[in-house]
Amino acid sequence: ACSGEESTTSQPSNTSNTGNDNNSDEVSGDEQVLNLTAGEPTALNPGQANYSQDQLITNNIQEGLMRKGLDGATLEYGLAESYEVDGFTYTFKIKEDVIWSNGDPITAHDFEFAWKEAMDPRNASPYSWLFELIALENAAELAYMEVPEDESEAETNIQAAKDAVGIKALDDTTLQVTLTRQHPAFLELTAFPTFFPVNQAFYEQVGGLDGYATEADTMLYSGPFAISEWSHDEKIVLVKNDKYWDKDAVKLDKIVFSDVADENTQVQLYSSNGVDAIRVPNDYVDQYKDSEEATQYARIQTWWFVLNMEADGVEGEFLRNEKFREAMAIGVNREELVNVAFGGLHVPGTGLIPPGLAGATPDQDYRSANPEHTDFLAYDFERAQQLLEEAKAEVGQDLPTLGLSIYERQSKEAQYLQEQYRKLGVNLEITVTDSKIRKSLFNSRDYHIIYAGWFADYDEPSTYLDLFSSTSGFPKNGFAMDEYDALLEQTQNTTDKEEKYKLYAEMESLVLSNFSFIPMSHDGFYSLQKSYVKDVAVHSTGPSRTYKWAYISGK
Amino acid sequence: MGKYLLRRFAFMIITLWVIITISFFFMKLLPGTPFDDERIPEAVLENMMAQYGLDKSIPEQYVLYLTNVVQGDFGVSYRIKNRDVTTIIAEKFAPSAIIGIHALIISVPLGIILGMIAALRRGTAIDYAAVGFAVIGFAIPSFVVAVALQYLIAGNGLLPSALWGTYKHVILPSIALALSMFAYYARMMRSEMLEVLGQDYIKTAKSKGLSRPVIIFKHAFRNSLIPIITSLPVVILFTISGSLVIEQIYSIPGLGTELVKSVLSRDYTVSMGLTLFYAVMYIVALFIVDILYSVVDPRIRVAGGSE
Amino acid sequence: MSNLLEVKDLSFSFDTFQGEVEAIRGINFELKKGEVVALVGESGSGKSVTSQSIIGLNPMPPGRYKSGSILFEGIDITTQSENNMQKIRGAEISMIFQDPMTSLNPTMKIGRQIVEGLIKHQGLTKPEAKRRATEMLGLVGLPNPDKLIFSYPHQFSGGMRQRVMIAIALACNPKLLIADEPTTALDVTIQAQIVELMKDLQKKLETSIMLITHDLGVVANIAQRVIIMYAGKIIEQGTLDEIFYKSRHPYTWGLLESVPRLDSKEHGRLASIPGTPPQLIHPPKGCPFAERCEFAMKACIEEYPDETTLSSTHKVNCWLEDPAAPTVKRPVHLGGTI
Amino acid sequence: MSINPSTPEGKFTPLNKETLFANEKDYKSVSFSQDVWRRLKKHKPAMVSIFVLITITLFVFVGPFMNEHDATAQNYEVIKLKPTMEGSYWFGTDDLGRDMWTRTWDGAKVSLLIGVIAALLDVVFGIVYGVISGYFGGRTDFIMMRFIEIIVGIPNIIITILLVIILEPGITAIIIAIAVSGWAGMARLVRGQVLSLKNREFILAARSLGTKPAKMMRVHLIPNMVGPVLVNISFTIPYAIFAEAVLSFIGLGVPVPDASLGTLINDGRKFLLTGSPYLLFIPATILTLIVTAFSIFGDGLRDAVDPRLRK
Amino acid sequence: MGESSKTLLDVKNLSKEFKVGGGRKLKAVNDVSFSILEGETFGLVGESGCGKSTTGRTILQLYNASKGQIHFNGKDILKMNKKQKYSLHREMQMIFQDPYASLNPRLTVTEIISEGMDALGLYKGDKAGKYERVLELLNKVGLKKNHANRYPHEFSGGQRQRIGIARALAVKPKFIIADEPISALDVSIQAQVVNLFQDLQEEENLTYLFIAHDLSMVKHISDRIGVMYLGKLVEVSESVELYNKPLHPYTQALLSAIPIPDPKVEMARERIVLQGDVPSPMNPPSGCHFRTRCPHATKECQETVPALREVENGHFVACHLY
Ligand SMILES: Nc1ncnc2c1ncn2[C@@H]1O[C@H](COP(=O)(O)OP(=O)(O)OP(=O)(O)O)[C@@H](O)[C@H]1O
Ligand SMILES: Nc1ncnc2c1ncn2[C@@H]1O[C@H](COP(=O)(O)OP(=O)(O)OP(=O)(O)O)[C@@H](O)[C@H]1O
Ligand SMILES: [Mg+2]
Ligand SMILES: [Mg+2]
Repeated sequence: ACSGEESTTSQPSNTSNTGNDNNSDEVSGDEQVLNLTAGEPTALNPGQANYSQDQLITNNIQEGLMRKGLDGATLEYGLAESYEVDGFTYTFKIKEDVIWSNGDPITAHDFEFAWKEAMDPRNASPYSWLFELIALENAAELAYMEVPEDESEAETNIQAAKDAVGIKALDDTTLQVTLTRQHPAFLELTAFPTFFPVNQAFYEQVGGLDGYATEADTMLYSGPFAISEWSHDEKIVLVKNDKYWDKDAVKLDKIVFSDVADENTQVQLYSSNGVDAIRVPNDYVDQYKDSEEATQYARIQTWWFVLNMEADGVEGEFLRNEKFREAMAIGVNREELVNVAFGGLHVPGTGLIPPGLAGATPDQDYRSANPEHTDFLAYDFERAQQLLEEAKAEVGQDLPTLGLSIYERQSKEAQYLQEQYRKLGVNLEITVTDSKIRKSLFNSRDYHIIYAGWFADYDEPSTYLDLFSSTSGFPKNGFAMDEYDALLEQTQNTTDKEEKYKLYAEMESLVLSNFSFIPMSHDGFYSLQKSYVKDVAVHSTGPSRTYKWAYISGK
Repeated sequence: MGKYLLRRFAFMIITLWVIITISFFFMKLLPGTPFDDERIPEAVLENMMAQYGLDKSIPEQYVLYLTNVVQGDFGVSYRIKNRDVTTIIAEKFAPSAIIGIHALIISVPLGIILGMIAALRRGTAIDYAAVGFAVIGFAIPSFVVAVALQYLIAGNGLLPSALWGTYKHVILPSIALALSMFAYYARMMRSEMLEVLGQDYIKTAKSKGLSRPVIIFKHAFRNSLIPIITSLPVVILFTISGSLVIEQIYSIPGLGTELVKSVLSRDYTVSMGLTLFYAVMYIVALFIVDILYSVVDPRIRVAGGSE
Repeated sequence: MSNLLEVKDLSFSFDTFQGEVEAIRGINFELKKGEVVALVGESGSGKSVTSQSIIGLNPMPPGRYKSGSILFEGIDITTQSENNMQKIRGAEISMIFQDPMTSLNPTMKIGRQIVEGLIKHQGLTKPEAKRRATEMLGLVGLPNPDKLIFSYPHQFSGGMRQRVMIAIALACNPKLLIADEPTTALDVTIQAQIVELMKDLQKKLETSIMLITHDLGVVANIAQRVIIMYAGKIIEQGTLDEIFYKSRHPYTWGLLESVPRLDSKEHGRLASIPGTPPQLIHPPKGCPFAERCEFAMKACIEEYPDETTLSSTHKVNCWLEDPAAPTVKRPVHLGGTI
Repeated sequence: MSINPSTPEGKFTPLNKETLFANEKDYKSVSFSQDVWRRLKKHKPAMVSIFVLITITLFVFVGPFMNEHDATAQNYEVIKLKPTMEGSYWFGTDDLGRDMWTRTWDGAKVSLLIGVIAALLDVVFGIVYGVISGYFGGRTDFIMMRFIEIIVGIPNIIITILLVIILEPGITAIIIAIAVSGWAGMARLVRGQVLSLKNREFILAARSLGTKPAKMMRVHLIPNMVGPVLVNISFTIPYAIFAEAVLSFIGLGVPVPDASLGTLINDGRKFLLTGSPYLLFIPATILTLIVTAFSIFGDGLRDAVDPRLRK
Repeated sequence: MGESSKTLLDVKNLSKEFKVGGGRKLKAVNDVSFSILEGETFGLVGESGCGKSTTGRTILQLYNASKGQIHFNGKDILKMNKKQKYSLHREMQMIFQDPYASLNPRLTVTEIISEGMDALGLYKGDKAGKYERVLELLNKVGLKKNHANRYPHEFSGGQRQRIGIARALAVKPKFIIADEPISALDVSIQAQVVNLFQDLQEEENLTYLFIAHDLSMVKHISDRIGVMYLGKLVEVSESVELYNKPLHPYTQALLSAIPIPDPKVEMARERIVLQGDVPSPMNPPSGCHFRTRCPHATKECQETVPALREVENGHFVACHLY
């Protein structure tokens, strides 16, 4: 998903776990309450969940067919008991005795309903494209269909399209999913909120899309926790769900997520024991990185400069000039960047795909397996200067000041980069934009450089590489390569993992050597978590945490 | 009187209509849409826009909005799925109002007392100290005050440093908000009191041989309060409608934060709803000011209303 | 008649940004029981400061006594504590101010404004005080006094308000009433009403009155004795006749001459005093009038003349009284003899 | 009335009036503004405030050149240095190793600039609007005043945010936004002044002399509002500086790497807990000083121009 | 002055209404007619709020008349266009009551005095000539050359009033409306100013409309006097005649209310003290406006408004008694 300002300020990352206000001395007698922070969810209807806080909470109150385990990555069965694969068709067996929080059984129909509801074009689900991504049969036809003006006509057409989609509840416990090709992350994605079940009867009873999951009592819970109190923009209180099939594994009685937007306030709260865990804001890293309570995590995420090759004027001429772009790419010292601006928290951006994303073999991640593919990004100031001169000569004009659009919280790194590029001879003018403006700048191609990022939705390189196809609509800077599209198609039809990863590496180089996406750093963060908080599952892709197994001890 | 009220009401409606119109078109000038995910395919985005009627032309949207408003429907939030604007405002108003009222309760009486003491001790060290305090108290930015309080008091674990819920959570933000108001009222009261003390009727009261306390409380105090009381409705309005800075720093789910959030996230319906809410409150406050005038100042009571 | 009030060598100054304003400079006069004395002078001559000193209402600071004493029934007002003064004000000495529009508290009902003093000084209960207030309003000639006590000042016209002021001032039967230009702000016909009323009441209640005015017409109508002030000094005082018909100071002459008289037939020029009164920040050390005086002599600007006693009541401060000075005749058309 | 010719001594010789008035010759004329200035000079707190403001202004221009550091130059060797004489980092350095001394004065310059320009715009808008409304009166006035009510009825912060976003963040946008939401008060004040001046006799006199409206406004109306307008400005400037600080708080302040006191303070908040509180307190103190000085100066000015205190 | 002179100003049935709150109207001047001969001083007296200033200001076109005609020098002022009205200011000027409020504190004496000349375009481009004229005027009103560059606040009330007079004289008007020019001055100064008025009248052959509430001063300076009460002219007469033989009960009361600075006269005087206050012009009494305070009021007074009639040669009165 895109690394938006909201998704990072109140990201899963800054939720953490732990703690209660009570200190009893017995280890086992601790009150099992965890105080955390999370932004106000924008939607808890699984099909509508979009922002990281939506996903975080949905992940803890609902359950998919599969669930990521305590180690953060291994897939375990969630509501599914087992599954079989036949070609591109998956048949899931749902657990027999699983029930919703109101006592209704959770059935295969609930999945079918939920998925189709998420694809229903009238519902405009932000993640409906995931169904196309996993190549669910006829998903694109439904999700991207143009809705006829006439309501009954729309209903008929959509119903027809829904019937054609490759998901079917064969009976209460059997769910059949038909894909048109193999997608490596399909199973992992069944643990992603968009694929969680919804009870149709209840959904319709509370008013459908407009009513479901807007309040604590207008939704049903299938996961380890249920919401007991939802004070909007203030806090959400989760309590243990007694109807959860694996309730014995759940030790926490209560989790309180408070909405604390201000980073300084978060730190204040953590240090005054108001919350049990926070993500350490960049500026506080020095202060806390040596603390026993701090843990460093890598967030599978890449920050890059997007150079708009479709910009107008002289600026556009430079941005279209490959030498200029290359100068930009090699003219910055990423080691220094991460040390100065991120307190050593990030790692230098050496490729499109961040470290931590699965490699071809389980023992090696993609990044460390493919170092040489990005060697041409290495810092070389002199060559950069030389390239810049050549670019100027080619364009035949002086280099004007270029605009750099950033999120407010990128201010420090942007100022660092601005200074470095100034030394190189490229003057940047920084404008802080919110995500809404960024979106419109993107769409209208009305920018020079945007400092953007993307974090992995699932643990496979295609979560990045998929973006750069000419049909994805993602590169809004004029990047498009037939060669790339061909390679992408090739990977989709390749089943051999090794072969596939080779192609991936080739694709990555292709994008990078265009120098219109210039990686700067890969994310990492420190989380501060009180030492009495145990067993919080942290995920580097998708929803950030699972508190199913968490508990308090020794507070 | 009835006719006056009617006329007044008519103007209120017109004013509100103009405010709605101006802010509606103004907000439509904002770049960007409420839906910002870069990965949302155009088709889906269009459906989303259609779902909220944002695909229609702006004049159409305007007419639609106006029709809905007239029927008391302010729409639903774009940011938070299916949240009714009216409910959002009602919920957010409570914390802001609670803090605002506490701040008022702390600051207004104390400010008045301090101002009065300063006026009565004019030219003495007490006066200088009070004025100095008031001037500086007014000049320190509220976020510095808020942060400092958080650091000094909450840092010691005496009070929660942020969040909302119990009475303890009310104290620090109220104090932070109260400081500048306190300073303001101290200055205002001081100058009003001095002004009144210079009036002829105070001389008359003195010439009757009344004692100082009687003169101060029966004659000077009441009259110096008139401008303060009559300024109160508007001040109360601004106080209870939430301070962005204080709410943000203390992480309080109030109107001030909501307002900024809604504008920044292009949550048009909420921004519009809040604008309207403020406008109505403001107009009502002005109306109350007029009424208050005639209540506290008999000179106006007879003159009858306005102009 | 014994002296109710004796002002001896009184000087009073204000400290201002520009410097010391010597508002009154060594004035002497007395006031007898039941007497009506008029204090006459131009704007800024120190009339109000004098009267407010007597009731102890000059703002201090910036004001301060520089010398002298004010003996009211033998008590020196200048040394009284604020508490003692409060007992005197309203009960023994009371005051009416120039502008009736601003001298009443706009937010307090008339009745209460009268009652306050009564309760304080006469220890009346509220109903008693109210009854007395009603009575006072009747006495000053206001219709429906029992209703009026519930009105606010703004519901009254200027004349009515001035009557209320008089009622307040007289409520406790003070021995001395100071009226500081009580009619200046009023229309002529209303002024006449108020002057008549004051005369009436004075006769009835035998209150001593110190009337401050610059209108010699009013003086002629009501006063028994006249004190003429100029630039913080008393330059002449005497009985009504002495001032109007036998005055000796050129300034007094000028004052009398510059008022056109209705009964005078001629249409000619008015006698006028050239120039303007001096500043009080650095007042001239000699006679302050010297600069404008037709007869000014060298002595006039060098030294202030001593008081010359012409009769037990008539006193004047002018170098022309010096036996060595040239004789100056009183302008003939002023009437009177000499 | 004649003087007796027999004058025994010189003491009683009649005076020559000419000599008495002779001293008037070297009288120096004092204009109204000189008069105000004279009074203001006696107001000690106001003079101290002027001194503070002048000093700050001086530092704003000279300060950045007093050491060799550039406001935006980053020196990673000296990150978050405490104030020290060494290397002339008198106010320390920030988290990118930039010299706070230079940044603070540059920031103060931006804040003052915003204050002053916003105040100027305020004055221009407010005066033009107020004068027109008050001078023409009647229906024009009615409509113009209703419009002001509308402007005031829309929350300030909304107008400001909207404008800053629409105009793209930057000093210009901030100034315009602050001015747009701030002029209403000035317009009201000016209108009130015009209404009261309109009935002053010197205006009637000018009309009876046939003075044309343009001259009327230029010579009679506007100069006579200078006092209250100045007083209002002395409160508008701190208001604008505050408003910019609040905009910084929501991230719409002056664009980086430039700084204003508002952005410095807002950035400084995070240093309170990370051992560099001076990064908050130095700019906060200067902001407080400026605002305090302006409001005390405003008080003094009010006293100096208040007609009631004039003789 | 004198019978041979021609009529300079002729006011006929002049009314001026002000709109006040609540859509109500206030008749400040109600059907007033009088005329002023060239070289004459016409006094207008009456109590506060009776409409004297409004009459003066309406004549000078500072207010628009609601009704009636004003002929100046034979021309109907109310029918003039804007341009003609501007040039009217050359012939008609005004002097104001408050010497403190009527001078712009920001201008020097020279600037104040030359304002009228500038407005009329006199001495255009001739700075020296203008300054010369200013000095001449200063001299005329008894001020000195070194006063020219001072500011109003540096002068005393009497001196300021002189500046105001110089300003009015600057354009060489024929006719001057003096709106209570002396009531704010000290007694000793009043006479200076009144004398100045008289001197100037002789020198410049001026005609005055002299407004005041001080009947003794009005009588002193005026040839004829009009008495106003509540927006109406109740009596007009030669001034001596008015004093000797006041007809209207209000005039009688007014005369008797004036205190005379002579104890003997005062002692001997029989005073008519009016009861009550002047009613509000917002809702004046029906019929004769004065009837509520009139000792002779009859039923007729309540019903019909008395017209201003000439009862004796040149003596007009609006009263049912005559
Ligand atoms: N509070 C004060 N501070 C400074 N100077 C003062 C104060 N009160 C009075 N004065 C000065 O004292 C002098 C005498 O003033 P006072 O009020 O007694 O004059 P007055 O004779 O009553 O004049 P008026 O007729 O104008 O009332 C004046 O020069 C005045 O300016
Ligand atoms: N601009 C105005 N708007 C409304 N009412 C006015 C206006 N000017 C005068 N009036 C009213 O008209 C009436 C006559 O006023 P005017 O000023 O002519 O009286 P005046 O005789 O000159 O009184 P004064 O002696 O107090 O100057 C008064 O009741 C006054 O309140
Ligand atoms: Mg006085
Ligand atoms: Mg008048």
